[in-house]
Amino acid sequence: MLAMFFWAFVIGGLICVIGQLLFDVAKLTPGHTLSLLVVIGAVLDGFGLYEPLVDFAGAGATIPITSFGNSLVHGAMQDAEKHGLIGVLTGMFQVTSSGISAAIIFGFIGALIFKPKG
Amino acid sequence: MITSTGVTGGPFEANGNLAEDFDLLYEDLWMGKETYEKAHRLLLEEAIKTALNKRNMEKEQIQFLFAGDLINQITPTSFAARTMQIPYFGLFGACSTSMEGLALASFVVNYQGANYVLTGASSHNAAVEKQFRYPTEYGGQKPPTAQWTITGAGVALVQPNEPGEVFPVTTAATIGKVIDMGLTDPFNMGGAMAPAAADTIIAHFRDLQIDPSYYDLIVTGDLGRVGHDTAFELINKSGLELERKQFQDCGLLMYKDDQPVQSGGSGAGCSATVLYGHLLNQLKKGTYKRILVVATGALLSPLSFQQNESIPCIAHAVAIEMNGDKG
Amino acid sequence: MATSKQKNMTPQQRNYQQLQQKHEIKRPVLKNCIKAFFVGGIICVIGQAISYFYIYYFDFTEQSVGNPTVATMVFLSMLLTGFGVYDRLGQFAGAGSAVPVTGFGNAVISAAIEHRTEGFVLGVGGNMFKLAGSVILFGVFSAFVVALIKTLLVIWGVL
Amino acid sequence: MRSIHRWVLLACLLLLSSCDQNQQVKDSQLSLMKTTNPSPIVTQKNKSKDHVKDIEQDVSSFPELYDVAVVKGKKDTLVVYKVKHLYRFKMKKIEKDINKMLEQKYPDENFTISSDYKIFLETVRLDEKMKSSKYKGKKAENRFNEIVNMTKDLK
Repeated sequence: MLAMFFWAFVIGGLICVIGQLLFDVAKLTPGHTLSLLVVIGAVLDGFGLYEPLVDFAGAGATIPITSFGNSLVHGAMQDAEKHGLIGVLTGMFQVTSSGISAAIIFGFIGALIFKPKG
Repeated sequence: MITSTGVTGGPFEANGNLAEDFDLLYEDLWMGKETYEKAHRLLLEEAIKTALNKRNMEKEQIQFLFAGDLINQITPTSFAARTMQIPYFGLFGACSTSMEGLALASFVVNYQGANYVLTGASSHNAAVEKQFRYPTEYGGQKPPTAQWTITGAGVALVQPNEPGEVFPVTTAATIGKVIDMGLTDPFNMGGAMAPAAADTIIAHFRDLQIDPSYYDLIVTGDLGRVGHDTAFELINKSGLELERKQFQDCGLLMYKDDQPVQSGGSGAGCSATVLYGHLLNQLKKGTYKRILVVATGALLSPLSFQQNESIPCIAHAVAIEMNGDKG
Repeated sequence: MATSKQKNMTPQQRNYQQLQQKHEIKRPVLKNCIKAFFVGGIICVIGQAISYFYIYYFDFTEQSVGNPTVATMVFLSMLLTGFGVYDRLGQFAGAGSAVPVTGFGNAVISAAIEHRTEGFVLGVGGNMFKLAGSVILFGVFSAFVVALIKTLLVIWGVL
Repeated sequence: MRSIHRWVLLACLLLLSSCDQNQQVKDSQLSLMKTTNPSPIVTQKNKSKDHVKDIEQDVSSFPELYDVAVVKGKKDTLVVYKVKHLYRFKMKKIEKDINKMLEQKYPDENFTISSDYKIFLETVRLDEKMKSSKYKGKKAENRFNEIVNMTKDLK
């Protein structure tokens, strides 16, 4: 279990280093970088490479944004097995609804409570 | 002749280098208002009131107000003009609005178009960041070439020149052309504005047939560390000899080194607050006799950046001398 | 894209850009990467701690613990954003604070907090996904394309 | 910079300490920390334990695993194991191998296999509860079926 913390630290750090390289070397804006990382997450899961990474690194792979793409593909594939092609559409947010709904809910609560500090 | 000035600033400027040259400093960015844009307007209103009180004049005696800022359709300035009820020229020159206003005001006063003219510029860090870059609380990382928009307003009262009065006098002005060197990174404004500053400075010296040693100080608006060095090299390459200590930048003067401002201050308020506050005080104290202020502005918009346009820039130069030593 | 711009530039612009390149302060890439690695790592360790917390005290299995962990991390990022700490953390860590889901949360929440002055419907509602919307768009679209291809391969018996 | 560390630290301490029930440190508490290797469990009193023992023997023979628990219910058997960290990349393959091996050796029984920490944790808790005689026959079986269902819903 303690090894999990170590590997979560290492893999999470590495994914962030990739993001930082995209920031500084490729000079991409944060928006471009995050979108690119999400697409990479989805493609990796397409090849079935992301699942072992999640097993291995635990939160190190589920916390970075790449896991968003990964879990979208998972949802789509699960429903695709049951209902065929249309399942790809219906199953999309099956697995990962919490990220977006949490962001929306806490975003609104934040807007209610906080004022920007500048 | 600049007879009185009003300079207001925000919390960041309060712990900068030039804090004592400000007439009024606020401790937070909200200034008791409920939106940043209202706070931005308050900055300009207070600056105008201070300038008027120093000469205990009424706003009815003022013929014109030349002012502008960076926000969409310069609403903070227009709303301030609404409360001030002074005939109003709204200007937009990005961060070069201050010198554009001073040049126009001096021009109008010089040819007896008016007796009392107010000119100024202002900017507000949070309001500008919100419009141009990312929300203020967003954790975006600014590269070292980025600059920190100044929260402040600088206003000056310009009157016809009377002999015997010892006041800073605007003797010459050069209006710049729009220069675009194809730079596209909005986080490197200094680099984009440097050629415009160099071009206006070279034109200024060509028109007046004088060399840089005429001025004790040549100060650019907000080129920041990057643009300042580049402009210095451009000017020297064009044949004018310019010493390093004679060439300064308002953005670099404003903040201490330990303040996290990356490569210096910027914004329409930068050249206005530094000139009308610090530099005019130095002129009155006599440290400088003749200075050339070159405010530089980047004329991009968030839209033009997203449409892959490069950044066009402009710079206006105004020469200011103490009229006491004219004789 | 950059190369096509290079071509239609006047020689004057090109040699100015070379000159300007000399003076431009280079970004401390290595230092930034190390900072991003550490902060990103720490955030993932916090995420792991939260995951184990949910495994211990709530009946989530290791596979399904992702959802509550992400929700808690977004809650934490709301606290940090609201108290004005996240923008300093972002300036220090860069991608280290932007890549994890707290960065996604921060993008949504900072836009929501920022545009509250324009009213809840037009301000918060209209601008909330100004920064994070592209992440969702490209995530969903790429997932759709990937899943479509995989399903077609499965149907045609290739996979 | 220091203020950020204080905030982050405060946030996690607040989170972790906010729900500290007054459980005395039981085996289940540490089961994720160290290898507990619980003895085989049988929910039905009369079933023989040796049969379950040799299942556990076979499964532990895999080098990649370091902690195995086997629970035998009325109808099926739950095999839970923890994988050594460096082999976690091949967890899917390991699961297939164990499944194949168990099908060959004990064709008549039907197995549920899982490498999940949660299932392991619940198994250890079940084991403790059965020892402390809180759970007997019927309730143990229900809890066992609950655990088995837990493995199904996540696939």
